[in-house]
Amino acid sequence: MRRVYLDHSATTPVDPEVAAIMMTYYTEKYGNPSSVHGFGREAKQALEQARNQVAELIGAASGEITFTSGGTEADNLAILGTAEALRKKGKHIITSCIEHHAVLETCEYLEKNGFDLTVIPVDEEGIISVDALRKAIRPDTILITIMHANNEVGSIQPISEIGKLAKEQGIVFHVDAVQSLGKIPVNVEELNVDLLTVSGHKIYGPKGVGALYVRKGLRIVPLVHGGGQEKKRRSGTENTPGIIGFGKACELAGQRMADDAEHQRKLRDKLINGILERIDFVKVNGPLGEKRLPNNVNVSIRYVEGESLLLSLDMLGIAASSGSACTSGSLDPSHVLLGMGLIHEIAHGSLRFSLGRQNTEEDIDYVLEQLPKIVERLRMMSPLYDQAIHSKQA
Amino acid sequence: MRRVYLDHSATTPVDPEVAAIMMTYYTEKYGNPSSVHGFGREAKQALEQARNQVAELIGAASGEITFTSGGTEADNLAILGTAEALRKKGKHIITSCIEHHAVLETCEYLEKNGFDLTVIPVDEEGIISVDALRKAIRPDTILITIMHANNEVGSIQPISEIGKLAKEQGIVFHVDAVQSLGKIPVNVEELNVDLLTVSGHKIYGPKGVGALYVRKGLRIVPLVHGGGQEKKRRSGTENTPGIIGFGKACELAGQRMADDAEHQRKLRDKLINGILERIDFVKVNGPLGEKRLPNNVNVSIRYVEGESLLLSLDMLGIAASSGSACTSGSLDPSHVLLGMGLIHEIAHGSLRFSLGRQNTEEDIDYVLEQLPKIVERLRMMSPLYDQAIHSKQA
Amino acid sequence: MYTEKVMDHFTNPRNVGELENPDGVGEVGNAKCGDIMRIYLDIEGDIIKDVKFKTFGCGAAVATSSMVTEMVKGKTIEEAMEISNAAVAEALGGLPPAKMHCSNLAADALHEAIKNYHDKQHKKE
Amino acid sequence: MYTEKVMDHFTNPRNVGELENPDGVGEVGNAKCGDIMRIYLDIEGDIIKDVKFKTFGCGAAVATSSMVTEMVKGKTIEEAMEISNAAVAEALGGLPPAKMHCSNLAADALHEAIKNYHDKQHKKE
Ligand SMILES: Cc1ncc(COP(=O)(O)O)c(C=O)c1O
Ligand SMILES: Cc1ncc(COP(=O)(O)O)c(C=O)c1O
Repeated sequence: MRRVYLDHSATTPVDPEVAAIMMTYYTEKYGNPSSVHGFGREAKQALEQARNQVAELIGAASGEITFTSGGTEADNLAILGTAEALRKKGKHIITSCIEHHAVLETCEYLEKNGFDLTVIPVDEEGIISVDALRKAIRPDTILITIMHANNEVGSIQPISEIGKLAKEQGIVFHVDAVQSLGKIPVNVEELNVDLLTVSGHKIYGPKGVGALYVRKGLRIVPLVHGGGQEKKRRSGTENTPGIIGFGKACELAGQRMADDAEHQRKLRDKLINGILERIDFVKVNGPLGEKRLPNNVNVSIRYVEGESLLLSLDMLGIAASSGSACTSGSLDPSHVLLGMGLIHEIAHGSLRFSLGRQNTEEDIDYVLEQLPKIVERLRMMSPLYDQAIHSKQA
Repeated sequence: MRRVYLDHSATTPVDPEVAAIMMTYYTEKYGNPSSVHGFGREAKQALEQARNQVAELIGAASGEITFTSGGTEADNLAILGTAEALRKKGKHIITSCIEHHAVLETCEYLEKNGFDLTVIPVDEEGIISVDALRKAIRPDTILITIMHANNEVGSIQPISEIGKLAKEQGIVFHVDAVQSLGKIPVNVEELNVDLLTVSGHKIYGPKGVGALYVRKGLRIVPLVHGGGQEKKRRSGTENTPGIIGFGKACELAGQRMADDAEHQRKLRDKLINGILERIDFVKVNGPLGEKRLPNNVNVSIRYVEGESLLLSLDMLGIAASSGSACTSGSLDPSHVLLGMGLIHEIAHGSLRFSLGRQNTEEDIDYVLEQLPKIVERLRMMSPLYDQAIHSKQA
Repeated sequence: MYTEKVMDHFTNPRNVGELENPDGVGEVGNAKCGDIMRIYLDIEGDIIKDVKFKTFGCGAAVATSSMVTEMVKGKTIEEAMEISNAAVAEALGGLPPAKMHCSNLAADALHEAIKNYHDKQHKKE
Repeated sequence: MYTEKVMDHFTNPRNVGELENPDGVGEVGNAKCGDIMRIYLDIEGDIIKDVKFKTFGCGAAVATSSMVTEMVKGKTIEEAMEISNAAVAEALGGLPPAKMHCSNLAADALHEAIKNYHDKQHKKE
């Protein structure tokens, strides 16, 4: 069976070049970078090279990079670490309604523990308004945390502007750039950010590795205590093979970004247009054009439910994801789609295809051949479709 | 140049069988285990198999295993998570003076944040007394955290007894078993523990992966918030390749433990005895015989400094570690050796050789050939040795 | 995630469709929570002669709908009333825990259809 | 961690040993903190004719001791007094930050030895 992976926003395969380097550090150059001997030194050197590679991709100095176990931990470290460091200065935090759970849940944890939280809404394209954010600022606001690009609908936020605002007001600004890294330029200076989260497994690097950019001079309280690695910001024996793989993945991402983006943008538009042509009652979620990540396709297909779509696609070897509640085990569908104003019944029937480096025109053709048949079959089963057809004809 | 790695307590090479499996999950079976499609399901399945493998090695149920980014995070999760969960019940925590920094620093962080901490001393062999611990218990004691075996001197603690005591008193009992796992039996039932930390990279598994055993029914507050992975105990996209590698390493550890221990015990005793025969003014640190980890050798060599020893060994291809302050950048040598009553000048000159699966008799012969020459050279340079020889002759 | 039996019923659902003049129709769920199941019954005497369903919902919702129609065909109304959601799940070899409460409503739809049949009978009398 | 020059001086330290009847001896550090450096001087007129050292300590301690003896041989006392710990570290191509304050004391030992020489001269007078 043909297998077409279109879930790169969930995770990516590790680039073979990256995997090969990692192997060396698992089995041969396995020293602990804190060790004084040669095994330790060669690991330490490679670790610092990786730090440079990550720093370079985001325009930071290597001393500003703290490695973590992933994007989620980096988000937690940024938010909890800032809140703890500034709790005497203020208790107000601002975020948006379309953040990743790693940000939202962490902010809500703080809210339960004595902080005040304002959650900014988004427009129907999934973009937050700088004006709304400005109005939310209070004298005791200590942290603004807004994602660079949304993982579900690919909407790119006006980060640079928000950063300018935060800087003017002396508020720490954290940005989750997990989805934008490697897809569009991410530069900490241009974006005016103080803290920035990145993750390895979204850019053809390994799972279980991420990093937090911490602007020089900014203090955050560590989350994990111990041996004092990562300049005391993150204790624990460094995951050198993972970090080195992440570094390499960053280097490759920098080299390939322009080509990747062009390639994926083409496939993206082909897929979006193809779906709109072939299936009725379909709505594209998120912005079109430059405000959308080059690799994101998100559509709501009315009268069918997302998980059923996923399962049917999966049986044909196509891997996608959905904003359906049924894929998460809760009753509410995607908070992002609801935040954009979609009604529940439409949000339930949403599908995300996220493209990657390896995808081809043929992959898209295959999806465009199969998806309409699947939708037709499910709609034939659906009591909602009857009604819709009836009322349309009526 | 011959390379002899004798720093397995710092970290181990990844077993080739383990590395091979991991590769598959980096480059082919790279799905996100939370995904509904086939790529996700195959990852999820392997993840759950790994959970079984870890659980089996420590006599737990697989539902009691929470994967983390390493031993340090697992220690933090156990200690901070319990403190947070029980802060209304009490504020007193007990630990020992020879714990790893991942435990000590975390306990001290809590102490700074309103908890009371009692640090139990050890005897000159590095073993804590159950009696001393019993006396430290207060009505508001909520947590006892004691390591199974010490990473520097290999002393094995009377965990089962302490566990019984904790159980009688209804106190949560956490054990850091990072160094004992795979070397001596670790069984959560026999040890009477509620929480137990293990780490991948000390047992020929990958760095950046660990696990916390949490006894069924015990509540801990998570450290990292987000997507709710690991039954909400530890959010973040699962490091599936790492976890799967860790699982395999646990399986292998279970199979090989008896052979490994026998082999390493023989080399250990050959090395200890060889050093004692060939070098004067040497003291063995930690217990001898059954109370010592099979792979640990720790000696203090008077009148020379540890880092100098390490560098000299390293130039001959021998990788070891030291309790010298100079290897850590602080002025105080190993807190473990000081805790055992060693005076500073002797602690500074300590060396740890930690054996591994691959080490041979020839490795030991090589060390026994080189070390005396190194010591002689350094002593010739040392102003302390003169004085010692003088006063001996006088 | 799903058992083979669930996937079989999802892929080849039995008795999909509607009945022209059903003796009973039952519907549970709503689009908001992501699951709607509608069941149509033809009843002769006490016996369920024919049954069809239409479902909007996830894999479990489709599979339980399909399974319940198979379980009930040819049964008496009394027997049908005794079929529980748990029994349907069991007949499918089990459902993931998260699906047990949220998408496992096919037996409820069946019972609604039988209730609807009784109501209609009542009116006729 | 260490530069090649540091490793060279650690591996082949220059001027290790003692002088029979030194004109000056200086010692800094103590065993407790892990570093002791002792420097012996032979002085003729104003010129340091010979110098030896003994050191207990880490790689940096040995290398700085060795380096300072090289730097000072043949120099005048005044010139020797101007050699700083920082200059020794620099001559070695730098030291790791953690070592800059804790093991970089060789110039202090040298200055102590010169002081000891002055003290002795004083007594003779
Ligand atoms: C926007 C965003 N933030 C954070 C994360 C979490 O990163 P990680 O999977 O490395 O924990 C993800 C992906 O899961 C994401 O898409
Ligand atoms: C006893 C002990 N506990 C905890 C740790 C920390 O584990 P990790 O290196 O996986 O963070 C180590 C090793 O570094 C250890 O020896």
